[in-house]
Amino acid sequence: MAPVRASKRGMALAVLAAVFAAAGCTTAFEQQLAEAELLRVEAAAAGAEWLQTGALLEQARDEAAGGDMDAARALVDKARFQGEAALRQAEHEASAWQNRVVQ
Amino acid sequence: MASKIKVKAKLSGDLAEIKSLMLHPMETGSRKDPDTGELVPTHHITQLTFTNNEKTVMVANFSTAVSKNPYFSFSFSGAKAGDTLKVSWIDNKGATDELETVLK
Amino acid sequence: MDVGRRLLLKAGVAFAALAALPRTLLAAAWPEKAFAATEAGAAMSTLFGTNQATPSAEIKLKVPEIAENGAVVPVTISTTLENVESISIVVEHNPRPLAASFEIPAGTLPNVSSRIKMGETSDVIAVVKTDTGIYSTSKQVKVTIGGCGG
Amino acid sequence: MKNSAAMLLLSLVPMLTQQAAVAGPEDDREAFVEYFQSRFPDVAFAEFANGIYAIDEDARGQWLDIEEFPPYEFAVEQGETLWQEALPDGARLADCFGQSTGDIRPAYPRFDAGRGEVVTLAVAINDCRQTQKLPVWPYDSEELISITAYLAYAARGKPVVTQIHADEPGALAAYEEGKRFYYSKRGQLNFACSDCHVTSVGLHVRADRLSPSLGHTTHFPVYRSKLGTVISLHQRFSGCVRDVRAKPFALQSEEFRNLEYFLSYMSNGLEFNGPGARK
Repeated sequence: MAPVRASKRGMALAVLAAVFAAAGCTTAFEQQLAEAELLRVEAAAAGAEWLQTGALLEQARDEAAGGDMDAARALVDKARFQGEAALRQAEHEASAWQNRVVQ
Repeated sequence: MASKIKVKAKLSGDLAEIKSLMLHPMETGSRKDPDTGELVPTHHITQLTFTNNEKTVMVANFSTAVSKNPYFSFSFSGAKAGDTLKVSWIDNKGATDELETVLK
Repeated sequence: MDVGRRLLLKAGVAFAALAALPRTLLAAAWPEKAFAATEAGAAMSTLFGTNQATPSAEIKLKVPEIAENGAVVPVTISTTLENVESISIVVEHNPRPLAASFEIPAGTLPNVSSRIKMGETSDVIAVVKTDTGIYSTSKQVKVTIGGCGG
Repeated sequence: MKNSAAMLLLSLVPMLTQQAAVAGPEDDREAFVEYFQSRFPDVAFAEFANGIYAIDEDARGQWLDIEEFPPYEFAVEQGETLWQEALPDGARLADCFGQSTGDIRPAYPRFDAGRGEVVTLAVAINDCRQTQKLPVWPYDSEELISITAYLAYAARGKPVVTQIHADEPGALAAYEEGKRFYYSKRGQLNFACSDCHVTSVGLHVRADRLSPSLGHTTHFPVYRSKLGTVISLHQRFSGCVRDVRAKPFALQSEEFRNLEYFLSYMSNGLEFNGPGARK
């Protein structure tokens, strides 16, 4: 499984690069958005993405496009928190699941 | 697609036990389409009729409160092998379906 | 255990699909007004001319105590009353309380089963009309809101 | 003497390791069965094929009423029609499968050593479509699900016999992946499958009682009264994952196929009784 994980991570970095390139990486918001997106992709690669992270980022983009940067940033923060939490969860579960196996 | 009515009949002596199931959405008119957000119009079977050799043995009047894909069962006496049982329904849009079966 | 397996026994009745033919018999008109009534009493008055039904222990109403799913509540009604003309199902707290009404010609047993929808916890009333009057019995069915359903 | 004993021991080593490869799943399964039997001592083993209705009397009565004439019979009928249907070149779906109709469902999920992955019945049907140069069916399509309903019906009463061959390390790895998935917490609610369906089995989540995992795979596909349609096991997986607020995997994804492999193995010895009816 390890090679698969690694290639997914590689893909994640490629996606991030693409996001930065597309965004031109000019504003702080765009960078925050890209980071939150990377966390989401990493969590997905670990098979641990939460249900609404993608939608939060989508909404954040919409709010930013509509000019409401406060709302956009709040949504990015939420998505970022979810991405981090999902990754922590996956890390913890890498061994913790074994304690639940019916003996 | 086969008929949208299914019937099972069990004959014991002159007693026929009839079970029926039909495919129908039975829309109440108060459900929203998840895609469009608009109310789905009322669409339901109003009357389900059973005849045995042309004699009416049951008329079931339904509201929208009968479950989707309605089930209905009942029994009648005076039946014998070879009788022709006919099931038919009509809905509030005027659509109909019908099924004939021979008791055995 | 065997309940599942006997379901589709092919020995029963051979049935054939017919093309939709014009309907021949329509015993009585669909009681539109009674079905439109928004209160149980009004539905009964419209259907029977009275909303007074005599409680009867001779009517057996089988419903679940707690509906697994309010969209599919199995209901079975049977009675030992004689000369039954119709059996109706009334769900007191449904927006349109009259759920179904079955006309019982002579020779047909006063014993029917169906599945109905219930919006919330409510009394379900089985109403039996005979040549001597209107009789009923009722039972409460609890309807809860579920989430998973595995 | 000593020497030959050592030789004998040495010669046993490969055998022992080979056995260990299958002893793992079998030990898991025995512990799994024992757990549910001790939680529900009054429920006979065979009854676990009936899911929640093995342990909930009031719900069971309603289920039996539905089973009097279950709406999935339309799907079984449609599935049979599609199964028998002659294709333009005269071939039939059945031609892809060597077994008699009733033996097809029990042959899946299986580990395909050549492909190095778990093949489920739905995947095998679509593979067949491809060899017949026909477009594959989406995994949530009425056609595909109704065929699985028909094949499930044809297999009623046959035992679940999920195989993990000792000489296929990939099979054990797939099983272990499924097991890891089953016991791993995921989603915003931080639940593992086992949290609900092992630890809290029989308890209520809002108005729902949690069904035992022993027997989870025997009765699919199932007619859901709530939806008015027949759904696949993977659609149910997807629903559960969504319920714990994690992003669901695709139907027939590797994750879900491995999970199906693990859960099917846990249900070995029960009888197939699909399609089922659920609220």
